Amino acid sequence: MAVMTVREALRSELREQLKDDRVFIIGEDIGYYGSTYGVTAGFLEEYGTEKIRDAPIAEAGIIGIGIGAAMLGMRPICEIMSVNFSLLAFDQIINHAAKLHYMFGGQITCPMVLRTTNGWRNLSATHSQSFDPMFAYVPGLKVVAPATPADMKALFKASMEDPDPVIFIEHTLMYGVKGEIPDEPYEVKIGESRVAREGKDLTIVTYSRPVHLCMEVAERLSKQEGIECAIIDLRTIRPMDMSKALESFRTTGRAVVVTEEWESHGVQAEIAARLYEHAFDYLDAPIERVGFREIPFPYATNLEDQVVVTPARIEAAIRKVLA
Amino acid sequence: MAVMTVREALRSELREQLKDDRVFIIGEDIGYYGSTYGVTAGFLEEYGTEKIRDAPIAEAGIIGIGIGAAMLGMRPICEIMSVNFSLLAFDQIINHAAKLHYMFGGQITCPMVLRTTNGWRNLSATHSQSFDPMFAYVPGLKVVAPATPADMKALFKASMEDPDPVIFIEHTLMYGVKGEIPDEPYEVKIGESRVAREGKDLTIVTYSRPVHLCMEVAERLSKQEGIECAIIDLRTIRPMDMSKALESFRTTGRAVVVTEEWESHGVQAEIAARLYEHAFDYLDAPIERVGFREIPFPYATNLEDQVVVTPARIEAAIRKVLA
Amino acid sequence: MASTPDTTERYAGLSNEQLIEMYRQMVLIRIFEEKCQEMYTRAKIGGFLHLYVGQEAVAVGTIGALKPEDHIITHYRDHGHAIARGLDTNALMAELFGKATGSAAGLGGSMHLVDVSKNFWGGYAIIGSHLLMACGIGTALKLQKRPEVVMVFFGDGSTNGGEFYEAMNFSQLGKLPVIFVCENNLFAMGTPIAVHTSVQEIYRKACAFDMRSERVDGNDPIATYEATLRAVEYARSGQGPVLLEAVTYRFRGHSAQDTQKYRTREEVEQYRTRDPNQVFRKRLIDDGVMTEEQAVQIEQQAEVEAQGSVDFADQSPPADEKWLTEGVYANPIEPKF
Amino acid sequence: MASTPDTTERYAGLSNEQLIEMYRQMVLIRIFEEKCQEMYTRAKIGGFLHLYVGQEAVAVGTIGALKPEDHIITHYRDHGHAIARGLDTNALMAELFGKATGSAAGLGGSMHLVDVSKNFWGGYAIIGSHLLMACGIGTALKLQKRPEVVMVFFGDGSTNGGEFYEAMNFSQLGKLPVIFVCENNLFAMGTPIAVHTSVQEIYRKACAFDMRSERVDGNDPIATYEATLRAVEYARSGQGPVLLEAVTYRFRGHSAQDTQKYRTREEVEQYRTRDPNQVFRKRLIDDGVMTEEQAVQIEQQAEVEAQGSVDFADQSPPADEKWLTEGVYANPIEPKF
Ligand SMILES: Cc1ncc(C[n+]2csc(CCOP(=O)(O)OP(=O)(O)O)c2C)c(N)n1
Ligand SMILES: Cc1ncc(C[n+]2csc(CCOP(=O)(O)OP(=O)(O)O)c2C)c(N)n1
Ligand SMILES: [Mg+2]
Ligand SMILES: [Mg+2]
Repeated sequence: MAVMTVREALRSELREQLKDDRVFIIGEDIGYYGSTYGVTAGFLEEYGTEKIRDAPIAEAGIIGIGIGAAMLGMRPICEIMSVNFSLLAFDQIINHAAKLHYMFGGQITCPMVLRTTNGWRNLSATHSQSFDPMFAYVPGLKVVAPATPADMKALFKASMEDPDPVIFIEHTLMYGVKGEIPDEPYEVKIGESRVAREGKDLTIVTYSRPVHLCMEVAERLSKQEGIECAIIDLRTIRPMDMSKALESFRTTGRAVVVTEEWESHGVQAEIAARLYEHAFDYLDAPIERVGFREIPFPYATNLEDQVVVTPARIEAAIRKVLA
Repeated sequence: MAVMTVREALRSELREQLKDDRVFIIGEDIGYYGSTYGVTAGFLEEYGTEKIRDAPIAEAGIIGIGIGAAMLGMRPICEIMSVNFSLLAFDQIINHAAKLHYMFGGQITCPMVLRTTNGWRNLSATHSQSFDPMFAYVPGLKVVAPATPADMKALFKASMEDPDPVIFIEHTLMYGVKGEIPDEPYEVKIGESRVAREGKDLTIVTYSRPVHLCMEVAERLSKQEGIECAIIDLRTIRPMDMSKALESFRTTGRAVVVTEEWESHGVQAEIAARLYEHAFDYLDAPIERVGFREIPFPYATNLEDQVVVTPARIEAAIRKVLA
Repeated sequence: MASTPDTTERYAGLSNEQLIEMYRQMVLIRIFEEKCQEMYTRAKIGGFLHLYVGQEAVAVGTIGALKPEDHIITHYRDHGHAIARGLDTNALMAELFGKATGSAAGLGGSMHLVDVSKNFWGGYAIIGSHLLMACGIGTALKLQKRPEVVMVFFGDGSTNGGEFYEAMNFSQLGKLPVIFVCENNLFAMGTPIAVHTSVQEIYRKACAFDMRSERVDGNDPIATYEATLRAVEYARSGQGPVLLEAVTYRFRGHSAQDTQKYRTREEVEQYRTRDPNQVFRKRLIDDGVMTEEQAVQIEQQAEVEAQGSVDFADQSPPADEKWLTEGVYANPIEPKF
Repeated sequence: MASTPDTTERYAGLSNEQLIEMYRQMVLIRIFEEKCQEMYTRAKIGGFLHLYVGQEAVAVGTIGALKPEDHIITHYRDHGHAIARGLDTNALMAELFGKATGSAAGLGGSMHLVDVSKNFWGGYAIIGSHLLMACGIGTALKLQKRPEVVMVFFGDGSTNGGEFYEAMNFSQLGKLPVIFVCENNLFAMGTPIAVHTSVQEIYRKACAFDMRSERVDGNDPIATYEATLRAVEYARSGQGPVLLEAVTYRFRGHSAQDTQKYRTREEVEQYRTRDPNQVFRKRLIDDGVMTEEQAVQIEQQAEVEAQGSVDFADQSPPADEKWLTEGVYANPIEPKF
C-alpha cells in the first residue's frame, strides 16, 4: 500500500492514460501555466503540445472539441478549471454529449471524460457553486465524484474506459487529502457505492468531500458516546447505487444526507426521496439534509463558514434524527 | 368573465406591460417573423423596433442585454424561444442574473423577466427537454410556471413588478388552452400555490401543463368511482409554497407528484422529500412520481407517447398509491 | 466525385457524366423534399421540417468536391446534404416517418439524419454547436495523421452566436482541416440578415481570425464546386481551415409552420425565376452536356426513387420499442435500489 | 477628468494639475496593491487576488477621458479601475478584508468591487460575461436617450470566448455607446497570447463587425487618454461602439498563487525597466510639469492613504450576519411549509 494524495493519485492515473495514443487533455492553463491545482503540472514538458492542449478561454469549445474527437475514436479528457465555468458549456454537455448515442440510434459514441472541480473558500458567489444536481438530472451522462485517492484513481480509469461521456468531479479542497492506494491492480466500477463505515444507529448518505467530514464526526461520536453511524459513499451520482444506503437504512431507520450543494432541489432531495420510497416500512424519523445554506456564497469568512457543510452541522443533524 | 386562451392572456398582459416606458422585449424572431408561437405576433408593427427587439441567434447575448438594461432601471422581457436553447445562456442566468443583488451587497437589482417555453412533440432529443429543476435549484432566481390563462396573466404581471430576475416558463402545448379571466382586477402573487381541486382521498402535487391532465383524470375518477383527488398547482417552483400541498397531504396521507421532467433529480424529488419530511406522521403509502421516462426524447410518436406524462400513467400512479 | 480530365473549361474540368450526376442529385433533393412537404401535410411526418428547396446547388457543389472518406457534419436543414452525400433515400424518408428502418432508427427525425458508414456525422438542431464538434473531428484527423477533411454546414444566422467564433479561433489556431460552409440564404428563420448581423458578407468575418475565406454564388453548382475544390486543397494540404460563404435563397418557409410574413411573395417569385435547378438544367442542355430527354428521364427516375422512399417508409415497421429501455448509454449501468 | 485649455501639445491639452492627478492615481493604485499583496500574505485577504501592477496607465488614461456620469463595468482585475474612478480606498480595502464597511459589504471580495453611486457597476469574475451586460447598459442608455457612454474592461484572453463576439455584434448592430477596452497584457493567466488566439492584435478582431477600433500603448497614460477621447467622442455622438486595445504588461503573477513558470524572470525585469509609473514620473519631472518634491509628496500621501485603508479595514466590524438570511432577493418571499 502506497500513501498518496488525491492529486498524486490523479496524476499517476493520468500518466497511465496518456500512454494510450487516443488520449489527449484539453483545457485552460493545463500546460504553460502549470495547472491551476497542480494536477497536470509538468505534463506539457513531458508529453508535448499535441497531448497537452492549452485551450483559449472558451469552455463550449473545449467540450465541443472533446465531443467531435471522441466521435472519431479519440479518448479526450476535457478539463474545465472550475465547474462554475462549465455553465458556458452546458449546451455542449447536455444537448450534445449526453444525446449523441441515443439520438442517432446508437451509431455514434462519445467516450469523453470531463474533469472539473467543485470547491470554495473566499471565492464569492460565482466561484463556489456545485452543479452536481444539474449533471445528475441528465440521462446520457454518467456523473462520478469520488472521495478518496484510491477511488479517484480507479474511477478515473473506469471513466476513461467507459464509452459514454463521464462528468468527473474533483474538489479543490480535496487535492491534498491522503489515502492508501493498493499495490496490486484493483477496480472500482462506475455506479457502485461503498460502505465507508459500518454503523447500526444511523445511516449517513454522502459522496465527495463531505465523506471525510462525516467520517470525522462519526469517529468522534463513536469514541465519545458509542453512537455508531454507517457512512455510505455513493461515489457515482448518475447512475446512483442506492442499494447499500437502503440496506443500511432498513436497519437503522434513521438517516442524514450530506452533500455540498444548496439544500433544495439538489442530489440530496433525490437521495432522501429514494430512501423514503424504497424503505417506507422502516422509517423511524424524518431524514435530515445538510448542504449549503441557500444563498449565493459570500466572500467574507465569517459568513462563508456558516454557509458550508461543517462537522458541527453534520453532528447537529445526527443528533436531531436520533432524538 | 372573459374566456381566453393562454396565448391571448399573455398577449393582453404583454400589451399592458408595454405601456411602461421601461419595458421592451428582446428575443429571436419575435418581430419580423411574427413570433414562433404567436405570442408577440403583430407587435413589431404596433410598437416598433425599439420595444420589439429582434435579436441575433445569441442566447447569452439576449440575457446579458436584459441584465445590463435591468441594472440601469429598464424592465426587459427576454424571450428564449425554447428552453432547450437557454443552456447557452446559463452562465448569464445563473452566474449573473441570480447573483447581482447579493454579490454586490444589495446595490444592484436585476428586474428582468425571462420568458421561455417547455414543450415537445416529435422534436427529438435536443428540443423537448425541461430544465425546471435546474432553475429551481438556484438561489437568486424566482421560477414561475403557471397553468391557466388567468394565472398566466396575473403571474406575468407579478413577475414584471418584481425587482428580482424571474424565469417565466410557458409551454408550447398549452398556448391554446382556454380559461376564464376575471373582469375585475385580480392578483396572484409569486410563491403562492393554489388548490385546483379539493379531494379527500389522495393529493396530487403538480404545476404547469400536467395540471390539466391531472384534472382530467381526477374528474373521471370522481365521476366513475367516487375517488376524490385533491390537486395542488404549485404555480411557482422557486420559492415553493408547500403549505397547501402539506395541508392536503396531512389529510389524505397519500400523494402523487406529477411534473414534466425526467423522473430522477427533478423538482418532483424535492416535492416528495418535503412531503415526507414535513408530514412524516401522516404517511400512509409511498409517494408515486410521474414524469418523463429517463431517456432523451425519441422522435417517433409511438415511442414518445410512452416517454411523456399521460392521463393513463397518472391514473396508474393514483391506483398504486391507493392500493 | 473526384475530378477527371477536363472536358470544358466552363465546367471546372468536370466530365459530362459528372455534370449530369450533379443535376441528378439536385433534382432528387428537390423531388424528395416535395414529397416531404406532402407527407408533412398528410401528418406522416411530424415535428419540425426544414426544407432545402432552392439551396440544392450548394450541397451538390460543395459535397461533390469532397472524397467519400471526407467527413460531413451539418445542421437541421440537412436533407440536401444527406442526399448529396449519397445516403439511402429509403432510410431518410423512413427516418422522417419515425420508422425502425430510418437512418437513426426513428429516434432523430428530419433534423438528425445520419449515416456514419458514409462519414456523415449527423444533423444537429442547436444553432452553432456542431461547428465546435467539427473542430473536434478536425483535431482527431490531425492527431491521427489522416488525410481527410471535414465539412460543416450552417446558415447565415448561425454566425452570430458565440460558438461560431470559438470554432473559428480553435480551427485557425490548430490549422485544422475544417471547411466551414455558410449557406447564406439571407434570413435567420424570419429575421432578415441586415437585422441579425453587423457584417452581412459572412465570409468577411474570417478576418478576425486571419482565416482564409471566400464568397461564392451558391446557386451556381459549378462555381460552388470550384470554390470548394480550392478550399479542400488548402485544408487538405495542412494550411488550415477555410470559411466558404455560399449565397443562396430558400424558396419555402423556414419550417413547415412558417407564414413568411417577413418577405413578400414577389421577392420569392423573383428568386424563383433564378431557380438553381432550372438554370442548371437549361445550361447543361444549351451547352449540349445533357439532352432534354436525359433531363426528363432523370426527373422521372427521381420521382420514382422519391415515391419509392415514401412507400418504403410507409411499409416499414414503427420505431422499435427497445429504445424505451436501451440506447441512452453505449455501456448501460442500471441504477440499484 | 474633463479636458481643459491646452497647456502642452505633447500632453493632449491636459493641464499640469490634471497630469499630476493622473500620476497621483497611478501611484495610489500601485501602493494600494502593494498593501494588498502584503495583506494577502498576512492572510487578511483571502480567495483570489489579481493585482494590476504594471497596468496602471490603462485605467488612469481611459477612465480619465470619461465624465463622472459615464459608466464603468469591469472584470476581476478591478482595483485599478475602481481607484481611477475615485472609489473610496477605505471601502475597497475593507471589501478585500471581508468587512461590513466594504464596498459590497464584504460579500464580493477583490473580484467584485463596486460603487453604483459612482456609476461603477462592479467587477465580474466570469470571463466575457460582463461584456454583454455592458451592451445592456448601452441599450438602456440609448432607450433612455441619455448622453452617457459605458466603458467595459477585459483582457486579451477574454477575446476568444463566444460572449465577446456576441457583444461585438449586438453593440455594432445597435450602434450602442460602448467602449470596449481590452487590456492586452500578453497572457491569459499563464497562456501566452500566441497560444490562445489566432489574431494577436486584438483591435483587428473588430473587422468582423465593421467596428471602429484602435490599438494604443497602454503603458503611456497620455496616448491612452487621447485614444480614449477619440473613442468616447465617437460613441457619445451616436456613431456606435469602439474597440480599444491597450497593450501593457502585468508585473505580478496572474493571481497571488501564480508561480509564473510561463515566463522568465528576465522578461519581467526587462518590462520593469519600462514601468509606466516610473516612466511617467520621469517624463513629468523632465518636462517641468511636476517637481521631484511634488512626486515624493504624492507618493507619501498615497502611502498614508493606503495604510489608512488597511487600518480602516482592520478596525472595521466583520461582515454583517444579516447577510445569512437577507439580500438574495430584493423582494424576498419565504418558502412556505
Ligand atoms: C441555439 C438555438 N437558438 C435558436 C434556435 C431556433 N432556430 C432554429 S433555425 C433558426 C434560424 C437559423 O438561421 P440560419 O442559421 O440562417 O439557417 P437557415 O435556417 O436559414 O438555414 C433558429 C433561430 C436553435 N435551433 N438553436
Ligand atoms: C469563463 C471563465 N473561464 C475561466 C476563468 C478562469 N480565469 C480567470 S482569469 C483568466 C485569464 C484571463 O486572461 P485575460 O482575459 O487576458 O485577463 P488578465 O487576467 O490577463 O487581465 C482565467 C482563465 C474564468 N474566470 N472564467
Ligand atoms: Mg439563413
Ligand atoms: Mg491577459
